[in-house]
Amino acid sequence: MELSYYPGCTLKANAKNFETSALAILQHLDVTVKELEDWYCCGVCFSQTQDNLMQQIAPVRTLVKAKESNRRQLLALCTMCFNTLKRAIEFIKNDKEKRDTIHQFMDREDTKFYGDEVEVIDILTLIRQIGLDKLKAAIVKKAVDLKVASYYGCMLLRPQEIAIDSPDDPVIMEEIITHAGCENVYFPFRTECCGSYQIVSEPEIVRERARKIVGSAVKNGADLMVMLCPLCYYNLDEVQRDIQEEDATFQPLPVLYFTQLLALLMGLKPDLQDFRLHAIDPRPVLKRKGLL
Amino acid sequence: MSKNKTISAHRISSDRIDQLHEISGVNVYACYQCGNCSAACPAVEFMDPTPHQVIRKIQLGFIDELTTSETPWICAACITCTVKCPRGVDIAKVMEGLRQIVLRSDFEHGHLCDIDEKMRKKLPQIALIGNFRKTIL
Amino acid sequence: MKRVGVFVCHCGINIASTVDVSRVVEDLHDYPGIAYIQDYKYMCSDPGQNLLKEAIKSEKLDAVVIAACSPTLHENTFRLAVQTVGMNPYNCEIANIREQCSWVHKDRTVATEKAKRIIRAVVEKALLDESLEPIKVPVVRKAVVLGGGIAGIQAALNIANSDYEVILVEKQSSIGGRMAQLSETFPTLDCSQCILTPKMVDVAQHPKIRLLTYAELADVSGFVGNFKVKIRQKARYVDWDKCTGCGLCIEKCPQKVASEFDQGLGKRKAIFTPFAQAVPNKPVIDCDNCTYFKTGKCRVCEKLCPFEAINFVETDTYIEEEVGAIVVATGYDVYPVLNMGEYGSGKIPDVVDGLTFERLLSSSGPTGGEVRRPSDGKIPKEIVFIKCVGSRDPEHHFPYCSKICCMYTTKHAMLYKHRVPDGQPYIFYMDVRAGGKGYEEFYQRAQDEDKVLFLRGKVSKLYQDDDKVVVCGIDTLSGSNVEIRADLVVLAMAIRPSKGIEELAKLLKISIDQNGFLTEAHPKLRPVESLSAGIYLAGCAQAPKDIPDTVAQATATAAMVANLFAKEYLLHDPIITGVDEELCSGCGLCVAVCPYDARKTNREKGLVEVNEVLCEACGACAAACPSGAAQQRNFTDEQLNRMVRAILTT
Amino acid sequence: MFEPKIVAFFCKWCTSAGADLAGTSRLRYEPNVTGIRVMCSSRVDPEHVLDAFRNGADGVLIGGCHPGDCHYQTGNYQTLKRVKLLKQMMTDLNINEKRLRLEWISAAEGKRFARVVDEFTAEIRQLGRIQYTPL
Repeated sequence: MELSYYPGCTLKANAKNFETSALAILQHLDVTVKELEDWYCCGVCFSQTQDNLMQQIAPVRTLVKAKESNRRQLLALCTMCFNTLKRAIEFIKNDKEKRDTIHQFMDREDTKFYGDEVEVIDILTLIRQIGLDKLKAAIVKKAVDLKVASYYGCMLLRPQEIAIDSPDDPVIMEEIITHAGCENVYFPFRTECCGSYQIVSEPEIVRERARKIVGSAVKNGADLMVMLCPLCYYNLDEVQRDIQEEDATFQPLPVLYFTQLLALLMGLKPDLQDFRLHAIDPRPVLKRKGLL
Repeated sequence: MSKNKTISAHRISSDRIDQLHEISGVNVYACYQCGNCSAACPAVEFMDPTPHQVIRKIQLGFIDELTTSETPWICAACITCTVKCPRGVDIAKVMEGLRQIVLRSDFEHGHLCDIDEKMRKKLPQIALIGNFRKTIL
Repeated sequence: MKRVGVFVCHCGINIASTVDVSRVVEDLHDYPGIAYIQDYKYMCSDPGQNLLKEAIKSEKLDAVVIAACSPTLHENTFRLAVQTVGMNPYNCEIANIREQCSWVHKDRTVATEKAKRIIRAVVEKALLDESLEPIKVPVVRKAVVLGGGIAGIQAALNIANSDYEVILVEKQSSIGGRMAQLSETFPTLDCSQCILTPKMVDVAQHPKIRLLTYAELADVSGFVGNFKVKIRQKARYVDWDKCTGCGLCIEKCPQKVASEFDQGLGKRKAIFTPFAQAVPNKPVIDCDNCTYFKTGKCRVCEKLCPFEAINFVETDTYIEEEVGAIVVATGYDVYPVLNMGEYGSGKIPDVVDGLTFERLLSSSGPTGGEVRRPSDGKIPKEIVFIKCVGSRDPEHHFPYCSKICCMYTTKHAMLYKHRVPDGQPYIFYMDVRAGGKGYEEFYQRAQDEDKVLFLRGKVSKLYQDDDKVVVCGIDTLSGSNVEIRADLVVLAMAIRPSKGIEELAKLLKISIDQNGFLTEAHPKLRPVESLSAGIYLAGCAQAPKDIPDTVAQATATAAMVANLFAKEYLLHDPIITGVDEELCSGCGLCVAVCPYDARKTNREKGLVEVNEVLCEACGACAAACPSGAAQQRNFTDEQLNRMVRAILTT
Repeated sequence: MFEPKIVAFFCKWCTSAGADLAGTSRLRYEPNVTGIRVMCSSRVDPEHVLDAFRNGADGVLIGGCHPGDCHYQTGNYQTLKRVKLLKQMMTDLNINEKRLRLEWISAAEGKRFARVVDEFTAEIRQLGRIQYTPL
């Protein structure tokens, strides 16, 4: 299996442990990922306007590069990138008139992108495609009664047309977690927004969200929480420190990238993961559960 | 000044409604005010008016109240409202439309240089760019 | 050649002011085929009609053309008139020179010319019109009613009381349907079973009703007045002729299963009657759950039965019957909570649908009428009702209003309050639709007397938190988001047509609408007929409706059936399309375009055969026929071609 | 001015009733269209239409119920299919396909009936007299 890979900016900067762990597990599962030779920022937030086509060009440029790579699937690890790229494909596919206008703008590219040539894929769907049995076979470490809260956030589930699973009641993360030998913790806030980019200008919104989401996972007995978005990660990990400062009774919860947990369960060298980057140190719980 | 607002044919056919429609492409008249968007919105407690009230005010032509309110800037574009709407009203796009109406005359909402240096280094890039995309034209 | 008489009406000045009537008479006087032509001020008046009759006799006319107003107005009048002097009514034709000529043109010359064209064309048709007799079809005066809920019961009783035989087919082992599951009924709060069971008994005892329960329609053929139905009698494994319904077998059966009648809240045995007042009150063995069928051991019921009624080797049997009419009253299911991801997908035990709550309220239910929640049997102190769940949601579920939820939810809250006076009921609603006799008053009573708190808005999400269900909703009237930590949540799920409706509709060749309900022939004027003659609809199979509406519709349906059965013969319009066997090659092109299955290819004979009774006379087959073998009576190819030419000749 | 001769087939249930409504509403429209009332537009055989052209019709108008409203469930769909094919055949026969028009006109559309007749008459007037040469 071979596919293109689009890292996006954050995975090359603040979320290195996400990238290294993800690439390590994929290699372990015999999947070859080839980073696009030349890529641009995806634009982060898909523009929701009808009349401003300039904003759509950033993701389309990347999709052109993916098309030129001659590989059908394009892996986007960061869910923000996944959402933006996948919505760009929908946009290009469904509005011929606007597609033509975008093509006119993009006079420096030789390749024209029409929407069907590239499939953007997230790592959860990819693991499903690789096969849950294969995943199960790759797991070597037995986690001792590890209760995992899977947090989806927004970008994998909304809007409906790009959702990888039911927006109301998704199961894909839990399914993988079960196959990896851990116990699932259902918590009602697993699909709710963390506050997103409002961390920049309205941090109190994010604090409120983090308190609810983390609190709900803790209440339902989670030992740790896993996720796939570097922004959710920041909002739910780093922000816990701010909450702790305000509220001594707050019970923190270690947060990991989904792929970090899988890498540990596969017995891959823990030193490829820099646990010092975590605001809430996951090492005590990982040790307790036999993963370190 | 009276707190009551007059509804008039003139107001409900305001071209500002058309302008918003042109930017967002959303037909707000499908809304029957079930409030599911507001019930589900993760930031609703910071909003006034709340999402369903935003849609109602657009139907009534009170666009000025919306462009001067904080609601569109509180919205985190999580799209929960849109997927919840039983009538297919894309509320997230309406919020974007309102932001754009403001930005297209003011260029910027808030001040980017206000972000402190330490924070800027710590924050993930997508947080910063996401924020810029929503607050600068 | 036939002698055709033409009568040009002035209609006072309505025609004569723009059409020069005497000019028309003069110009057409020598038109080939017109044997006689005359004008008159008002042809439809008594003197006008007498003039027509006299002329037919004196001029020995074979056919007449009345040039007057639209045929929708007086075609029948004139056809009746000519019949009194012995002319076949199909030899009387109308040329519409008023609505489609004099009233829409101003120029007298132009209108006169057009009137002549119209008359000439109709004369050409009349020249070739055949005398026709209505097709007589005998009617089997016996009906089959599919579904033994309140709709089917009401329809069957009414048809039987008109002295016609009825076969009532029900798939469960007892009749009663959904209504038997209900607690008390709005707006009067009388007990559902108390008003239903006497009717069930009436059905069982009625000499004109043959009751077939645990049975379903397997096949149907034929047409209005003459259907052949094949009914599958599912194996009951109990010989009901021997069984007295003593209930010993049920008592001793060791196998317990969740009771469908109690919506899974209570238990029944593997040999069971669905509920205590079942009609017929005789058990069947559920072979999927019976220990003997599963393991080959047990047979306790067989050993204990004093009447040797248990028969483990019984098989399905088929009953064939001829009937004249079919009533479809197959009822509804509630949309499963499983489909509501945001409400826990059915995984939260204390989130139940409305029908389940009916069982919790029912004095014959699993809790004896005490409101106790499923998870731990506690009496809920705060209870949330949510309306429009799955209904009015075109984006995710169904666009339509389920109609009964407003009232039953109000009733639920009210009954809850009566059972648990210190409890607090909340109802999340979007609109209250309380149209109906006594309904609005009932709703007001729930608000002001029972202090049910109505919150206007949707609930975005439910989740379990400790032993509570957290309800996240909104009250749009105050603009506040609300969170309620409820003990029990009741969802007013959308009403769906009952399972199997698509297959049944296919079998009966009747259509279903975009929401899955059966389609009535006309939404206003023919609400109880299907589009196929002889097949009628009643109850929720057609659309969601409450008990009063269902009973009214079922009564109307029975009246339609009695109407059909009142005559020995059906009279069918004879302008049907036949087959000229000499010309037909059996290609079957006409068969494919017939919407009524009136045409069938006979492979042995190599030609197409027509069932004249099924033909509705659209003529699509005649246009499809490449050889001219299919000719519509009085609309033949030759007639139409000659009409075209008559219009074009000057 | 050229006065075209136009033959029309109207279904009994919708278009003919629509024409009656135009009459009771006293609308005015061009007199060139003369209608033949059939039970359903699907009764119209392509042969009738070609026969009309052969006999000097400058235009043929067929009126049926709106899709989904056919009194005979699917008749108007049959008509639609046939008219499409017929138009191709007309092109092959060197008859301008615009000389045949199929319109859905309901019993409530008196105004639409009048408009269709006027528009079609104007269109045929512009196309001029039919030049039909048998193959």
